[in-house]
Amino acid sequence: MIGKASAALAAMMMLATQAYAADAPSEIKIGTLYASSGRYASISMPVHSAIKLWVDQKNAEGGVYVKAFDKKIPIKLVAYDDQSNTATAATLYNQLVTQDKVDLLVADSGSVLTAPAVTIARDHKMFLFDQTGTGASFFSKDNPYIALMADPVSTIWPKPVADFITHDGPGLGIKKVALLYSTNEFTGTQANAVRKFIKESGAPIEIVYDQGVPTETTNYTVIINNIQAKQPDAVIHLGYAPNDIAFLRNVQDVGVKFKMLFCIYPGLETELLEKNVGAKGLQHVFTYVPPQELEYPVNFGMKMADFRKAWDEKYKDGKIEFGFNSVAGYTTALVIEKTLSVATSLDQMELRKAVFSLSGNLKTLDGTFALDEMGGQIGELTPLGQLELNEHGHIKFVSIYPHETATGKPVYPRP
Amino acid sequence: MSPDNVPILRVNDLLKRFGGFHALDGLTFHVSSGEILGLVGPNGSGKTTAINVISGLYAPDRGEVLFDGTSVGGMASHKLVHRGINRTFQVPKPFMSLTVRQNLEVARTYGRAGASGPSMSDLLEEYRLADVADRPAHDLTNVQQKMLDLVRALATQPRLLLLDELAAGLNPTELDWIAERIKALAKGGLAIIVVEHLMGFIEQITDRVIVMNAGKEIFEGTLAVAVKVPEVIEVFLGGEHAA
Amino acid sequence: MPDTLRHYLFIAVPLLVVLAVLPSVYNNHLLLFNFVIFFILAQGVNIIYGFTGYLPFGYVGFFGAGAYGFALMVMHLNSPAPVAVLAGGLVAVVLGLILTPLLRLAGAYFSIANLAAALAVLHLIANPALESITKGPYGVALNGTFNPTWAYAGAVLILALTLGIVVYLKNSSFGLALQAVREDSFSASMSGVNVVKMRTIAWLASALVAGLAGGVFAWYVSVFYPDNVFSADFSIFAIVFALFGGVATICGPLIGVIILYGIYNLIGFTTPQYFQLIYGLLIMGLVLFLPAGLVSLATRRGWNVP
Amino acid sequence: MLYPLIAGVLFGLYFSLVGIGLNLVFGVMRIVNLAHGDFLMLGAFVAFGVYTAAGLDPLVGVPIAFALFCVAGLLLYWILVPRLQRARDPEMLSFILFFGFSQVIEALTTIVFGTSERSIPSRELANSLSGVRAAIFGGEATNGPFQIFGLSFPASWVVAATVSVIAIGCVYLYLYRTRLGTLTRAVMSRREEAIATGINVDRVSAAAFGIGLGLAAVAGVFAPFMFGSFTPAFGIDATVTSFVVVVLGSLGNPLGTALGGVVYGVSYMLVQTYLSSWADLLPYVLLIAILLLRPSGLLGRRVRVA
Repeated sequence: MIGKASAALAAMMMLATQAYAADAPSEIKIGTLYASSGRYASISMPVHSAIKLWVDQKNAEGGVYVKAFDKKIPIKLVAYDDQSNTATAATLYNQLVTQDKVDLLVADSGSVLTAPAVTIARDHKMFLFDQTGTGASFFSKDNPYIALMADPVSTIWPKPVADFITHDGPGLGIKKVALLYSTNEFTGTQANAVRKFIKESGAPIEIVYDQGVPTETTNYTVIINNIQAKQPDAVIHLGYAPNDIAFLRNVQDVGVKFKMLFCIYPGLETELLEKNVGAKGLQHVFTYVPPQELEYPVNFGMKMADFRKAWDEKYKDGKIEFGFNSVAGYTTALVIEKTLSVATSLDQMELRKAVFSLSGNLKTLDGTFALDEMGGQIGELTPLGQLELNEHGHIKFVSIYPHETATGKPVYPRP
Repeated sequence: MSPDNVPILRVNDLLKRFGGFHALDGLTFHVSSGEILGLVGPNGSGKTTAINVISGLYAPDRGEVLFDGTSVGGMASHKLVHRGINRTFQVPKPFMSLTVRQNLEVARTYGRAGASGPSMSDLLEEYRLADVADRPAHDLTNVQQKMLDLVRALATQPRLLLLDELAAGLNPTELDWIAERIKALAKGGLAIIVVEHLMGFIEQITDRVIVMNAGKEIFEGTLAVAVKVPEVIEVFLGGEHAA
Repeated sequence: MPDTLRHYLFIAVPLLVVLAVLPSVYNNHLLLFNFVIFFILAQGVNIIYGFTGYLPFGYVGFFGAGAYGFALMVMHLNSPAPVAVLAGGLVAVVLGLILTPLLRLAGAYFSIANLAAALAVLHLIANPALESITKGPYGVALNGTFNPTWAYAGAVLILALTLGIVVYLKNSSFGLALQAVREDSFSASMSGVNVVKMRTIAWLASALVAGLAGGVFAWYVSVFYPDNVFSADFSIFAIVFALFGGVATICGPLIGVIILYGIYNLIGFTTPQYFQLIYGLLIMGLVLFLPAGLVSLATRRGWNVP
Repeated sequence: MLYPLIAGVLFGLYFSLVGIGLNLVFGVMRIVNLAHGDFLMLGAFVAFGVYTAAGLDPLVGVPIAFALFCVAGLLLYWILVPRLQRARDPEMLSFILFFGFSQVIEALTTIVFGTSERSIPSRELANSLSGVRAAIFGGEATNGPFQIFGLSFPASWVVAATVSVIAIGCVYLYLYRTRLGTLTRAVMSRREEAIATGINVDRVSAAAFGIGLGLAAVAGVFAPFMFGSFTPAFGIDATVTSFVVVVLGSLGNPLGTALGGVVYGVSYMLVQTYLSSWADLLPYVLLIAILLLRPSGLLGRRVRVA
């Protein structure tokens, strides 16, 4: 009985919304998920917190400008906790689409929790704002319902690293490279890309060590010894934050000094890594230079310094780290804001058109927003940098490659 | 049927080792349909091990078990049950969360195929379980659980029944009563082996006893004779069970 | 009316009818689908734990194997989805056969070995060395088979099969024999029960339904990583749901799923921080105060719960 | 070859410390403490607190963690276990009960401390002893890498392995040289008979439970150094590995657990060297193999087969 009644009610409401489609809604519903616990909590919470920050900020100003109705409309963020569980995430994405009938669908952070959203969005013909799900399999020519907002796709991300080694490496004396990666989609794909870029460059670089280790690995002492035995001129380690922490600590503990060492997370989660590895352990380490270190010219949204200030004000307890992922969340929000300001309706294909129209034009604190034809992010490439200590013994970034944005020369070999 | 028939069970030269310990060491005996054989001896003399080997819990390390002319040593227990061997347990282990009736249903369904015998309600009546037939087994008293164990064995329609300390814990009236039941079963043609500490009970029901010590037979004959044999007396000396 | 028929008519059929009709009145089909999946898994746990006493802590191994069986059939042989679901079930049964030696282990040893086996299968499938076959850690994206409506129908069908098995076990001497094995395996064999054969059949039946569920799950979600379909949450949820309701019954696991998965979906998202805490406390309370599940509230009063 | 061997021994000795508490609890009570790893995690927080709040050498955390969790273990024992033992299938139910408990612990620590990784700088461990080390082995009073046969290993590994050996030695003395320990062994090997002979099983078990949790927490003190960092969620992996180590050795024998730990450590390091991407499969395959081939463990005699 209740089911029937509510079904009838829902049908009436649908009719109603259709009939008055031209009238502005009282709020724009943005649906998303986050993980407060479990494996992906540490990447999901900063992203989600940044979106919340943006929502509060905009609503305090009376909402965002929506071109379709030519007025400011408040945002309602419908967010559920998937607890890092993909089955739950799938249900909740469906809930957002079918029950809450959100106007915009935003995925949770990371490829694993984004994966269920890809199919669901496509099935319901909802355009998916993919925040940091870099999985190469998400983007295909026959799926128009997705675009990647903040991180470069995994297949292109490590290009600056590989280019540095193949272009500048031989001049510095880099001939032998060791490649160590965690076997998951995020870092595994990057390892494949590095391997491919190096081979295709034709540079006289030999990969002398090439091993994948399980993502759960927390113990690298023996592996470090094995790598050392190959006497590489450069070591590229691709892993998640806990992998980087364990690896860098073990390198320090064993007392090995690689001539060049690249890791992902010292750049992306600098605070977390500095807290866990110590500034000394990060000195001379090569990494991606995150947008918060670069001061990109901005034509939309807050500049990095302002964002940082707003963040520190809102999240005083420091439980959620400020870093690459919080910038990613805010970038997504900016793309959404800009999209709403140019889209002529809230139709999903119109939203897609609006998002793609921003490609190459939108410049945020995360760099230039640029999409390939399948919706993969190819702008916002993170340059290669090196971590050095400033006079106070704190970590600072020196951008190394590409040369256009470089702020210094590499320290090679590591003293 | 008389005890002089061809024996239904013969065990020859059984050896069973546990580590270095010889629980059975060349045990040889036989039992016929309709006969009640007692296995007596001090603790650790190998009586229960003998029953465990015959009922298939352990495979013998040497020697053979011939049932009805076929060698069955080391055969899986359920196959022995299908051939007509069954037993009770010193500590009965009925299916605790099943009702008494369900306990018996399992045994009847999966027991010796094609055999016919008393109906379930007759068995329950006969062994004083009718009142508790629909109660789960863990509600039963210890004696009732023993009876259930016996009825479970009988429900499979055995031709050879091994009783491991059935009488322990029964009061004198119950002892007399169960002794009559066992004798009646033998009269019906069942071969029965009884392992028991209560000598009076053994004397009451058995035709013949085998006295065991250290896994070997040291005497065979009636209990009345056995208690006069010096070797047997010595084995039991210091033991608390001399009747 | 014989009990079997009554159980079909008054438990299985109404549930299946409700599940068949619900999608037309309630829009979150995936939530309904997940309910069906957990009905199947909880009953699968019921088959192996409720009736034979083996607690399968790595039950998700069969589910994941089924999902990958489905994916492999679709990716490499372009097989139609229903055939691939059947293949998923078959893969799980083969895995079950390989793991039958585990049934020799008793109690916690079995549970731990089973957990280890599920993790071993996960790490095998997710290994990049097998990328050309399973796509390793990079996950599968199945195009061309995606069809939520039919996948849902398939899931309901598998639930019907599962309920059929459970109703049979509840009412047949076979099921009784399994329970006898659970209570005491030697007493059972002295009742003439072929213990090894019986528990192997139950084990494989339980593997089959989980494998089919995994296959149909893969059909529905289409894009997944090894971590998704081998998530320990599936085993744990299924076990807790089944125990909460009460095992070795038909209704118990169903009630468990409806209540606990219902609560999970109601409060899990609104008070996330405290959900895990509440859930943990609920589980502890259950074990300490209601070890035989919710149905024991009724059976203690002498009511017969099917 | 020499490097992974030595590293494996150091790493393995630490893992025997990780497992030994579980050995006591499971061996004495047949209780499957699925929250074992969570006590490890709590021990890590003790070390973290000692270092960050008081600025002390994390090694100071060892006696504190042990005392704290011994008491906690005794309290928990009296709250949980008697009720559990009254149930019909305590071993299986303990599995679920302690799973729920581990959820509660994880939830509470997450609520209080958040989810991000934490750690303690390696040089801080046994910092106070670096003078002693310099006196014995020469060199400066620093806490740099440790040289063994000219190969350098993290100092924290050597410290953790040393403490593990001492702890295992203490457990050995407890079991073989004290009255309560002798009774503990009796309960481990023949529980029924021990009860029949009038041993106060509750007292023995409570002691074993307290010591078991205390040892888990002691192992946890070193977790930030052995695993690089720790989060509230890292418990369950540690629990599974502990089971591998305990089962590899044998129940009740602390020397068996030490051997199990070393076998695990060495084989892990060898696999990591030669087949690195398969390293995670190893513990599970080892566990299943040992359970099926030598169910009583490397040093055990008792049979655990159904």
